[in-house]
Amino acid sequence: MSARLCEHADEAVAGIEDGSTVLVGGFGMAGMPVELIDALIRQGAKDLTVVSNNAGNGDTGLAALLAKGRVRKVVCSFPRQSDSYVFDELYRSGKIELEVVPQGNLAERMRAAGAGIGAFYCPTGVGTLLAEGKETRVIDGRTYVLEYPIKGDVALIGAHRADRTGNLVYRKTARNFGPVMATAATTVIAQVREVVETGVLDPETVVTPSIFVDRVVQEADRT
Amino acid sequence: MSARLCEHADEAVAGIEDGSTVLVGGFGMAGMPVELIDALIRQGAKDLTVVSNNAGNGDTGLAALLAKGRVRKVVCSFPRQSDSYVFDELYRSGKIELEVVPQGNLAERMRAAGAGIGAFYCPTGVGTLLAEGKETRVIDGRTYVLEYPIKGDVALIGAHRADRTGNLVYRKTARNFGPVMATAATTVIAQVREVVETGVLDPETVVTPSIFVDRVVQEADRT
Amino acid sequence: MNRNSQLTCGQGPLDKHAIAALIARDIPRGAYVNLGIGQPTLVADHLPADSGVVLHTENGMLNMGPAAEEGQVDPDLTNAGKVPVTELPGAAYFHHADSFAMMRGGHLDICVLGAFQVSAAGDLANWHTGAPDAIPAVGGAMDLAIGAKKVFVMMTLFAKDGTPKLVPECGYPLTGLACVDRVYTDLAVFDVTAQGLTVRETFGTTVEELAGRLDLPLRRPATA
Amino acid sequence: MNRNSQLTCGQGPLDKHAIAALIARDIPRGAYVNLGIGQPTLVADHLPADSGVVLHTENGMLNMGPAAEEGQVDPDLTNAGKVPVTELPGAAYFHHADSFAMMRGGHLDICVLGAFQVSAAGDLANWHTGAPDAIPAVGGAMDLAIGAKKVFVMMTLFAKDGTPKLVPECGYPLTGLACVDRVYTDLAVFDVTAQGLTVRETFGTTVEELAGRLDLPLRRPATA
Repeated sequence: MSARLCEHADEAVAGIEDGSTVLVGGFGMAGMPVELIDALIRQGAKDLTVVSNNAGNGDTGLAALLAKGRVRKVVCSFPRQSDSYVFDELYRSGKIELEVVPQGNLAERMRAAGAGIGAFYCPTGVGTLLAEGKETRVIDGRTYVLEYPIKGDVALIGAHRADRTGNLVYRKTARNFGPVMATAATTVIAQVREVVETGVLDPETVVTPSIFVDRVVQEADRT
Repeated sequence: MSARLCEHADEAVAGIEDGSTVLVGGFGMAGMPVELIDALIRQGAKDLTVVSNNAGNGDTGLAALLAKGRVRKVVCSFPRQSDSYVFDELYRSGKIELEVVPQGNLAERMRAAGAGIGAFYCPTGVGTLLAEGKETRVIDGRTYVLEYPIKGDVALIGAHRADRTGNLVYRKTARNFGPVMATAATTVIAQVREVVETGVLDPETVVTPSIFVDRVVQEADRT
Repeated sequence: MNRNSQLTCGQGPLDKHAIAALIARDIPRGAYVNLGIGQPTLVADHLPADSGVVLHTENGMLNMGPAAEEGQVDPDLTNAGKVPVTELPGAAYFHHADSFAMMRGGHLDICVLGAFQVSAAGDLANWHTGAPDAIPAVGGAMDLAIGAKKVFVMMTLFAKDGTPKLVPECGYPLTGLACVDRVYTDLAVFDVTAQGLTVRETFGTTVEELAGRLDLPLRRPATA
Repeated sequence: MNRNSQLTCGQGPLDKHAIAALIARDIPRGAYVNLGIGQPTLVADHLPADSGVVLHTENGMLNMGPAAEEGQVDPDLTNAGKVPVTELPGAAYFHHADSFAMMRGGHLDICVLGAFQVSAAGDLANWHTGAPDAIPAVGGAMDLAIGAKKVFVMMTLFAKDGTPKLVPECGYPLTGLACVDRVYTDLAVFDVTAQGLTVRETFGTTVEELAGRLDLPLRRPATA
């Protein structure tokens, strides 16, 4: 179904349930859907599993969600950063679970979820701690680890522009995980800088077609 | 390494060896690299395995390559068309092998080759003739077939524009298999309508980055 | 052409345009839909202009428009049947792996496919007669059959030789197992359910008559 | 900053800029290269302006330019270390799955990574000290280690406490098995070969001296 345009981020995140797996776009701050995360904090869903490349910086965005105690588990490639003190403290005190996933596996496992792939044999991590206990197979003389899809109940992503049907374009390296997460979640919610009339975006340049997008909200400081 | 700009299609296809697996882009005539195929006919490589969505139409392009007896095997999703008489005759007289692959598997198996995936569990074809003898596995209650990558020695693709480093953009549904095949072959040769100076293509709109492209030739009737 | 065929419940058998109109009526507003090659493409002619239905073509496009008329033909813009088509506002292009990921990942709401046979369990046979001299060609049928959220079949209920196409088990090679949700035919519309085949509507015939001609148990809808 | 360090064969130990210059010298014209977070990023400063080397950053870009200077900072344009960077002509952007497919599919010519340890067999340890209170964080290191055609390591040969970082077997948790091709250090450059470690060059030391300090058999290059 076509995307629904929301007036406010609070409307966009309505209905996210306790216990949901939430895919959160962004790589550092680039592409991070900050207004949606803030709205999710207000919305109150708890016991969440968050899948994102990082585990929050400073006191805002993802770190603020963590600080509120809403997140049971983080699945990410790189939790540790210079200012990831909120996560660090929760982790060290045993208040949050962590699954570290190689960044390429994080992306490919979400792609698999979006593409209907049941599992795939992956060359990354063979012989490492992160493949311990996982099935392996030698194919054509090379060893691979079997990896399973990561599917979200919800994806919160940031994009540059949307048209009124939900087609999305991104800008520079803020594209990162957005297009992949948009394929991998049941409900996909996009925060964009600008909503344009349908027909304005060049169809050759659409990166996330509207079929993947459920709700769109324009950033409040741009409306 | 950056792509090499070739003066003529004959230069672009030089060195393709007998016995090669050649991925040929296009869906019907849209995106079909006709000048490269004609050059391959002149070049003379034989005993080829051709991977393409179709098995040639009429007397030109892929059909002409088949008619010359250069192709040992065709891997495709849809060989039979109203004017596929060249293939039909070769097939019925036992002069060519055929592996029919569901169209999505054709695309995904080439993507896997390009992405370093060793094999993947795929929902298509379960319980059908095309999965006979293939390994299956039940994951989360659903049955999947294990599919392996299709890698090319060479890919011949058609695109709309290239810059001098080999970045490619496509046009409308002529995009089809080109971007996937460009990731899946050792040597990727692109026929384009126009070569532009590097910096002219908007980096947001590049579909096949130059890293995948080895040789580029502008169509002769446009030079 | 009979693009204006109206649904004539109770009358029948329906022609292909009337079946297409029936299917179009059942497609929700704003749905993302793939119409298979052949008769299913007729469904597009019966979608209301304001339906918001978005057509997908597996060769890499959403918001595909009608067939190109003379003067509109662009060799770079075709549908899955290689027929020149047009582009609607809100269109997007993507490559084949992305297009089939979209199909196989369960993102299309509905696909409409033709069939040689459909079984009582919803198995579909539509790609291969199995004849020894037939050249097999599957295209995207197997991917659509297992990928779309709902698979609608559009076919005549009986083959030209009078044999039923809705059967206890398919004799032709399968396209997909237990993948069909609903079967639209010239004589009736059937839902494939866990309890068996349910007749939704009949056209110029009755459930009893159909039960006599088909080698299958048929149920009436729960509300009937 | 010492961006102009010259390679001073025979003199040593080299500082990090001189190691970076050495690596830059060995990158072929037009190569597609990923420079890991930290010291490997220094390699970019030593590539000739006309090298045609194309830098990849795993957060989705080819033809990445130098770090952004004041006034150029764009929050939408960073490298894998989240540092604002710039864009060169011929750039392309792509999403994370495509970026890592590029890495894992063997399309990058070279990646340069830092390391805690490298083993004689080319095993790499660079993501985790294994300390009980360490928070593990792998990023894209494992994908780069197994994906690039050639993996170059840039490190000091000895840790601050004097223990060798080129070792018979890694004690730290591994990033990848048998994935390193060449190790650039302050004291020597080593090739990892099927026959063991070969010393390509030394800086202010000799192969014999190094053999005495490392618990490893070292070979001289075949041509030496």
